[in-house]
Amino acid sequence: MTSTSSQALKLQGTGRAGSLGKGVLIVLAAGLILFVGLGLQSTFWLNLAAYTCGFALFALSVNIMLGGVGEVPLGQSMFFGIGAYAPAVMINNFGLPFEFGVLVGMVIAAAAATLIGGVTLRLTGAYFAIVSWGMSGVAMVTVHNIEFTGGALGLFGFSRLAVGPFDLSHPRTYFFVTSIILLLVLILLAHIRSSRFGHALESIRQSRHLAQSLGVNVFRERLKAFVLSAPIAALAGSLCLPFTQIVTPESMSVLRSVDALLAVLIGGTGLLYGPVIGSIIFTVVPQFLNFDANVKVLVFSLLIILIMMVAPGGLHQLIKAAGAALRCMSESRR
Amino acid sequence: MSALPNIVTATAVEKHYGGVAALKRVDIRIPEGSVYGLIGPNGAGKSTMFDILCGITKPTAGTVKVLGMDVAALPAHTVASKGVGRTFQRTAMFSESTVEENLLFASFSATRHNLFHRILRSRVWRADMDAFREKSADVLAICGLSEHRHQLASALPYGTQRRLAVALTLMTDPKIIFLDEPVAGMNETETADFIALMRRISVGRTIVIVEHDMAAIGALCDEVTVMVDGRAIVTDTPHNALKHPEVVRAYLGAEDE
Amino acid sequence: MDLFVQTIINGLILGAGYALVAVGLTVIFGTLHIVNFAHGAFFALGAYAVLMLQNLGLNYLVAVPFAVLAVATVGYLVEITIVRRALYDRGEYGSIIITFALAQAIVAATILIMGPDPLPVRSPFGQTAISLFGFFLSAQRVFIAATSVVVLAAFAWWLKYTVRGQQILAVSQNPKGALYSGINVPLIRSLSFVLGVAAAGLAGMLLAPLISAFPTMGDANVIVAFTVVILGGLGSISGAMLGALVIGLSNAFFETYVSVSWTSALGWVLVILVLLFWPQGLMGRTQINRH
Amino acid sequence: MRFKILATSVVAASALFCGIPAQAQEPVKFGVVIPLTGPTAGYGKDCRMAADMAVEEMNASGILGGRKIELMYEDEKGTPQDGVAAVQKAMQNGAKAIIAGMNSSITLAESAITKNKVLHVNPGAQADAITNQGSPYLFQINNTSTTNSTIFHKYLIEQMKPKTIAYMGENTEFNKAVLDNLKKMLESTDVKLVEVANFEGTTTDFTSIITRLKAANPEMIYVVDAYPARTAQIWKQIRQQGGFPMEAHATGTVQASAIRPAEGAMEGVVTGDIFIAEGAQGDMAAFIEKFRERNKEEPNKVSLVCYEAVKVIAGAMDKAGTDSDYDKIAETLRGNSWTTPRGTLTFDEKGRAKAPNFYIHVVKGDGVALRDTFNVN
Repeated sequence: MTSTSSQALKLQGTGRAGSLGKGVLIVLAAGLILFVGLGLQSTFWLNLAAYTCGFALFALSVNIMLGGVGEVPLGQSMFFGIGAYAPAVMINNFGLPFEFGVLVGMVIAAAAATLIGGVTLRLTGAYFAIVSWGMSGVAMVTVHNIEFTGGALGLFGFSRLAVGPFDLSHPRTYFFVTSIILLLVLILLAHIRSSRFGHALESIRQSRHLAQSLGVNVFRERLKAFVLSAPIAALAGSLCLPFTQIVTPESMSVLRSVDALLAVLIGGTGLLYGPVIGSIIFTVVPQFLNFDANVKVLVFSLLIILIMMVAPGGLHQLIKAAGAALRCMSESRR
Repeated sequence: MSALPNIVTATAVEKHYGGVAALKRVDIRIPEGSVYGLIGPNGAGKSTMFDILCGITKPTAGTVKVLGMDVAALPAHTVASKGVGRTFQRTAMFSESTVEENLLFASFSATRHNLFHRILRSRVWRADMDAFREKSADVLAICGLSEHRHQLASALPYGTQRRLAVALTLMTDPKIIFLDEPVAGMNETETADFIALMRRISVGRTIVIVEHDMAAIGALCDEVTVMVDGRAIVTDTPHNALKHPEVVRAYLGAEDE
Repeated sequence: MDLFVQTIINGLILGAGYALVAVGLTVIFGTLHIVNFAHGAFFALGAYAVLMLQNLGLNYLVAVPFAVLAVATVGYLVEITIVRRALYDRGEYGSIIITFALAQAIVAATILIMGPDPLPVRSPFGQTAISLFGFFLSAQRVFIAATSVVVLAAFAWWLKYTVRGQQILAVSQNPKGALYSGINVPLIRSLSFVLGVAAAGLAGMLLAPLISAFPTMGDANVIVAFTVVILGGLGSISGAMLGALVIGLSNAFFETYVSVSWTSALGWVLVILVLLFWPQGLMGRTQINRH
Repeated sequence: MRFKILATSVVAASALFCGIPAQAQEPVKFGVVIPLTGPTAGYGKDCRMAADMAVEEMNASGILGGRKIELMYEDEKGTPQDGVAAVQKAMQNGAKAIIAGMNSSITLAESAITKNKVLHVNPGAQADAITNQGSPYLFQINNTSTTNSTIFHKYLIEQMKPKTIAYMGENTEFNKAVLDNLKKMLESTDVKLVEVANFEGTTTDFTSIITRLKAANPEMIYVVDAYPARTAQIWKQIRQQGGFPMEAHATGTVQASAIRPAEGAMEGVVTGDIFIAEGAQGDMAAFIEKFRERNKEEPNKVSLVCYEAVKVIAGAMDKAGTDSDYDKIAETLRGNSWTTPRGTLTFDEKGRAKAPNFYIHVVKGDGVALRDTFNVN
């Protein structure tokens, strides 16, 4: 989006500093996870923190398309819903374990993305955004009308939500599992960004024609990005299940994608962990604004408009600008 | 010169936009290793022909063979990855990234590592990175961009940006490079630098230039084709071609006898 | 047989209503390249504007023009403060988020001021129905269809034959080119935004007597408007009209003869099918983007 | 496991330590999780007015040894995850009881959080699945959709005697339960269900659906929609197509917020509910009068069930003498009958309230008139 994306694209591996910087970041992140996981005592905040990690994962999958390829995936909530429905159907209808359901969800999401991407990725800009919204609309109606997905009531009452020995109904474990998965996906995405595939996406985002003239198969790389983002969105859907306790057609609604878009744009699309910052702001801040609900929505929406007007690159750009301003003030005083 | 096999053969190429015939049965032969110019007044169909030759636009009729490939049938990125380099007039580079990152993007078809190689830092990935470091150093040196390596492309002066565009095509080891009005908008020193660059990179390569600047054409091209009103009128050395009566009339309007 | 004819009538009348909602959307996208997710909120504002004027004692038919003016003013204020500063020549997804947040803000404000419950909007045609050769026509729907045809025809004529209209078309095709040829682009842009918003408001106040005024009344109508606009070709007004009739008729036939619960998916399926064969929509311009 | 033991012992110790002496001053907090924004914000408004009124009455009467009751409102925003977050937040902030339940899907998600942890009273949601989960501390004030539908459908079939019925409803769990119940009850009769139309929530016009139902010219039309704005639109469009000989609407969903925007189009439509203002005497008349005077609005079923939820919880806590021993409170709730505006309320083993009677309404003017009364048990 802005010059921030080039800093984020440090040449890992070629320079010593590159991998050292990343190593510090990982240690920092692990420390943060331990601090929050052990520090928080209340079940509400632990569960909300775990849900925020799940939501951040979904925001990361949205940013693969938004920051990565420059397209607005309004229909990404369909994959989120697939990720939520797959384990629910496996547990309630077939008595299979939660972990199996999560994997099935990711596989179905990837397959669906290949089919749908093949169709929608020929479009771009507003056309792609609105048609992918349409896809999630059709998916929502389908799930609404099918019997084994529980119709309008949805699926609920899950006997066991656990990953191996880790029981996700226990808040602290739930937080550690989701935060560690989020960290692993972040590391994966960092590697992707600095791989041949990641560079191809960045070149396509900046100029499709120039990338094509340098031998990049634009359609195939965009499809690979779309098929990569789908299972991550599905994984996020599965990880949000222990929090919501129920899967309803609304999990596929475009409103979920827009929530994630807001989080990504607040955090900043250029920065790899921008969506994580945005998700924290998006789910945690409203908990503190405790005046009338409608006033809260009004204030929060106007805040988003203000942020987007002042810093289209998101808060990340604002922080950097503030940092730069501080630096030049200190210099001018010297 | 003509003994060498032709690297580009376009036969009876036509292109219609709606009713308008932009190109009328154009034939072009470009011998390997030559520096070839495509000139003509505005609206002569140069740019259309240029786009067809490098596979970006598909002709309405006729065949185009570049490096033995039927360019019209293949997708643009395949043509590009098989040794056909090209620069654009307007979007010459990836403006949000540094010069080094621009070259990294351009090395896409030359590298082979996939995601797992990258994660495991495997041999394949390290080989790609070493090859890239070596190649990028050479290309930067040739194009005189070494000291700009870590600068943002958008911060470079115009002339340097044009040289970066050439550097990008060089990263794909092209056997033939198409240059779309490369010296347009350059001052004298920048043009002189650019011509020197062209001379350096034309060794062992074929170069096709679409250009208005007759000085650059004269200095660089072994052979030119002059196009007027969608037809190729003459193909000769720059000096002779410009003396051709029809060319003079097209450029300078009717000669008052 | 008469069920068949009645369904055609239902479809055409429905389509006329959709056209009015959709044209506002396509004008804003066509000229400003902004995807206006706040369209539904302005649709609701129109309904509440006519309601407030009615509470002041104005008759419905008298209140409509004033209400359109009110919504246009709100649109102009929004254009100056937010749209002009943030949205022009910026990537499309900037507009998606800002207009969506704007929609949320307007709906929340409406709930705070007018309360959440649906409020009746009385219209002289509200309840009466006309039967023509045994076929049923709701008076309000006929009024909507008539207004829609008149307004859209006048608008199309204005675009074609007046200077301002031509300037709007020029700006929609090439804002820079228009600027260099002396067109006051900022004025045209705010004019287009205000026109788009006013059309949404007008649609809202015409449909309000049927669906009554409630804060989230815009949502369902905007979804239909998007399908209509994409089907017809983003930015083409005649495309929006054609798209509206196609969706109106297909919804009516599908609901009457096939199944009711899958109708809302029908709109999207149509859009996806059309885009596969005509990426620019039925009437849209193929975007030739010179690199 | 180690964390779990540590956590519970700490909580127990602190409760014990400050249990008795602090009991007198520390206010008892109830978490009220209702829709304050979004399309069903109207229900939230009606519930809040009644709950506030009930708390004022409770605090004035010196119940719970003079400890003040305090209501914490949280917005469920009409989605399961926001409902769950709101309930968890209320429990986190020390709510001793949770009043949550307008939409069945959301209530189901919330009941999974409150199960075996806190007293949860669902005032409005009707899906049978909620109380079928067998959660010991979960109670439901409103009848289940099966109870209401069985009575209402019996009345439609036996009293109004239509030969053919056309059914039209929004595709929700509430509608599915009502439709299944209707089909089951029609099996043993010669009444035929000639047309069924389940429309989506995003439908913007009903002309063609109603045309289709008219084409089958049924004797009765039965509309099932719990959403006021759409109910008004449907009945206006039915009126415009000349209406049907017999007209009925789902029970428990027809309030002034739907009748008023319908501008008279619902006149004469038959429906029913566990509450009616007309002809109310004794406690019910007092409740209605007090509600009108305090809130300047007509009370409806939503305000009634929220009012009763607060009164019943306070009463049970007072009688059981504790605000956190939920086994004792649940036992007290099931063991006693509770006087509420509707007369005496008792809870069965599944926690479902048995209201004494069910009223058949007919829409008249801006409200509903009483046509018949059924005794439930």
